[in-house]
Amino acid sequence: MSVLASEKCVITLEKFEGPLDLLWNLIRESRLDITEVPLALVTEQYIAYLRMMESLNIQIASEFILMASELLYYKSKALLPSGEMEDDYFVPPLPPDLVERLLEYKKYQAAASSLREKFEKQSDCFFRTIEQGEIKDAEMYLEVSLFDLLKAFSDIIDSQETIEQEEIVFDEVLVSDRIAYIEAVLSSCESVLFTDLFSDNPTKAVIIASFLAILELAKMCRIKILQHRLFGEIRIFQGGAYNVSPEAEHTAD
Amino acid sequence: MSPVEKNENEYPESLGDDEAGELDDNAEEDGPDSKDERGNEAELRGLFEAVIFLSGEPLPISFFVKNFGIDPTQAKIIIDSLVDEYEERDGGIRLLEISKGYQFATSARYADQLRRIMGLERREKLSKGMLETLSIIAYKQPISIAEIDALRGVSSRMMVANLMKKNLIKPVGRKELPGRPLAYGTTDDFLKYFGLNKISDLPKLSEIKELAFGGDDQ
Amino acid sequence: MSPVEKNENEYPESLGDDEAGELDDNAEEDGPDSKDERGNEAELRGLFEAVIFLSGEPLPISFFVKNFGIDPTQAKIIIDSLVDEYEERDGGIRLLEISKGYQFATSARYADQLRRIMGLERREKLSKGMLETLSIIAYKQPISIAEIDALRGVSSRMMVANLMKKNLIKPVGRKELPGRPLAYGTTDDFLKYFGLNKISDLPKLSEIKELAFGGDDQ
Repeated sequence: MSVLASEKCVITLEKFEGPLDLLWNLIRESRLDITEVPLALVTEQYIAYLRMMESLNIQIASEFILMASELLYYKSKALLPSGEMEDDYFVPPLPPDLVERLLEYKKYQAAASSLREKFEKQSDCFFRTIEQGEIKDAEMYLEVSLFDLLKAFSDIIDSQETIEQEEIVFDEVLVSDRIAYIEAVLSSCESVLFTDLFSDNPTKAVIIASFLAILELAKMCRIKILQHRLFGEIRIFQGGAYNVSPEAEHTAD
Repeated sequence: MSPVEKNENEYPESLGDDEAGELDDNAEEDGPDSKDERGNEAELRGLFEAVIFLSGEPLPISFFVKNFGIDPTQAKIIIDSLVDEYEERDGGIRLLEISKGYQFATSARYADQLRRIMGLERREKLSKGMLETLSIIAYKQPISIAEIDALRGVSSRMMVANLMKKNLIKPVGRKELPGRPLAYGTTDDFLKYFGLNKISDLPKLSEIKELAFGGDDQ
Repeated sequence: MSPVEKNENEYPESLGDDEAGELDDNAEEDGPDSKDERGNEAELRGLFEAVIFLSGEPLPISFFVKNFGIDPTQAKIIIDSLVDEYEERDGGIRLLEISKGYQFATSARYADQLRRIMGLERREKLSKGMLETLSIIAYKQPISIAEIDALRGVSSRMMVANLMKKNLIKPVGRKELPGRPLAYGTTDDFLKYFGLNKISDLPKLSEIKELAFGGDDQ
C-alpha cells in the first residue's frame, strides 16, 4: 500500500461502534437519502473499509464480517432477474429491513448524544460529600430496643430447622449468572472490589450467589481474592494476573 | 409507633390534615390562627432546608411525609418554595430536584473555577459505545443483552458490564424469553449523573428523532 | 501557572489590588466601571458561597486571598455579606465563623429535631440480618464468624463488618479452633445503646421464652 493511501486511511479511520455505525457513516458520506443510496455502492465501500482495516492489522470484530456477507447476499439477490419489468437504469437500494434497522439504531445514537449533553451539563453541579462525623452531636441512635435484640436471638434459636427452607432463594439468582457477570467485569479491568459487584441494596440471594460464584471461580483459579487487611475491602483479581500492590503488603493477620 | 406520636406532640395541632385545611381557608383573615400556621410553615421550611442540607443524598418527598407527618402536597409546596428561592437568588447554591429527591448542589456556572480551586476531578466521560448501550437500556428497560446486541448490531456484553461497574444500570429481573435471560434497567445513580428526576423525564425518542438525518453528528 | 492566568483573564482588571482599590473609590459614581465591579462582586460572592458549601471544613479568609487573588478586606466584606444574608433570611442554614474560618451549618434552632430525624435515618440502617448477627454475638460471645454463619445459615461476614463499623462489636481474641479464627464480642457502646451496665444484665434466654412476644412490635 502506498504511503499516500495509508495516510488517507489514518485520516478516515474512526472508531466505529459496530457494523451499523459504519454503514450509517458510509451512507451519510454519500449525501443521499437512506432509501435512495445504492446498495452496490454501500457494499463496495463497506468492504473496502474492512480491507483497509485489515491491511492496517486492525482486528475486525466478527459482526463486521457478518454484515459484509449480509450485504453481499442482498446485492447478489438484487442482481437476479426478478421477472418484473427490467429497467436498465434501476439501481437497487438498501433492502427495507436493513433501512429499518439502521433507522432504529440511529434513533438510539441520537438519544445517546442527547444523554451525553445531559451528562456533561450535570457534571458541572457538585454535591457535598457528607462525612459521618459532620453531623456532630447526632449520637448514633438505634431503632432497636433490647427486646428487638432478644427476639431476634430467640427467633434464630427457634428456627434452626427452618433455615434450610429459607435458603431456597437460590432459584432466583443463579450462581452461574454471577460467575458470568464477574468474569465479564474482570475482562474489562484488572480487579474489582467485592462490594462493587452489587447494585444498590443487593438481596441476600444476590450476595450469597456472588459469594459462591467467587469461591467457585477461585477454586478454578480464574480469579484471585485479596483482602488488604482484616475486614478491609475484598478485592477480586483476574486469575494469575495480579501483582501485589504496595498497600497489599500491609496484610494483617 | 412511638416516634410518630412524639412528632405529633411537637407540632400539636397544625399538622393534622383537617386542621391544616381549615387554617388554609382562614389564611386571608390574618387572625391569630393563620399567623400560627404561617409561623409553622416557616418553621417547617427552615427545618426541611436544614435536613436537605445535612443529607448526603437526594431526599424524596416521602421522607418528609414520613418524618414530619405532613401530607405530600404540603411538603412539595414548601420544598418548591425553597427551590424557587435559591433559583431567584442566583447565588452559588441551588436546590435541585434530582434522582427522585431534593439535594443541594453548586451552581453549574462555577464548575470550572470549583474544579480548579477544590481540585475536583472532571467526571470520567462515557465512551460512545457505552452511551449507545446506556441509551438503549434507558429507553427500553427492562431489556436483555441479546436484545441490546440486536439493536446495536454488535456484542454489548462488555458495555453492560462496564455500565454495571459504574452503577448506571443493574439487573432488574428476568425476561420471559427462552433461557430466561437477565433484564437490565437504569439505577438511581443514572438519574443523578444525568440530572433527571425520574426516567420518564427523558426526552421522547420521537422528539429526538427529528434530528436523526440532519447533520447532527457534526 | 496557567490556571491562575486563566483566572486573571476571567476577572480581567478588578482583581489586581491597586485596581480594586481604585474602583472601590469610584463605586458611588455608578459609572460603567462600578457596574462591572458590582457584577464581578456578585460573581465572586456566588463562587465563595459554592466553595464554602463544598468544603467540609471551615475556610479561613486566607484561603480566599490565596485562591482568588483578592485582598483580605474585600474577601471579608464579601463573606460577611453572605453571613448577614443567611442571618436575615433566618432559614435552616447559617454561615458561621468558626475556628478561624467560615462554614455552613444548620441553624441551632433545629438541633433537637435534626438529631431525631437524622438519627431516625441512621437507625433504619440496622437491618434484620445485622440485628440477628448482633443478638447472636451478644449472647454467644466470644464467637467466630463461622459459628455465627452456622447459626444463621448464611454468610455473616458483611454483617459483622458493618456492626464493627458501627462500633457495636469488636474482636475480643481468638478461638481455640482450627485456624484460630477471630472471636467477636460486644463493645461498651453496645451496652450504652441498650442501657445495660454489663453484659450479664442481658435477660436470660429462658426469660425471653417466657415473654412469648405476643405482638410483633411490642
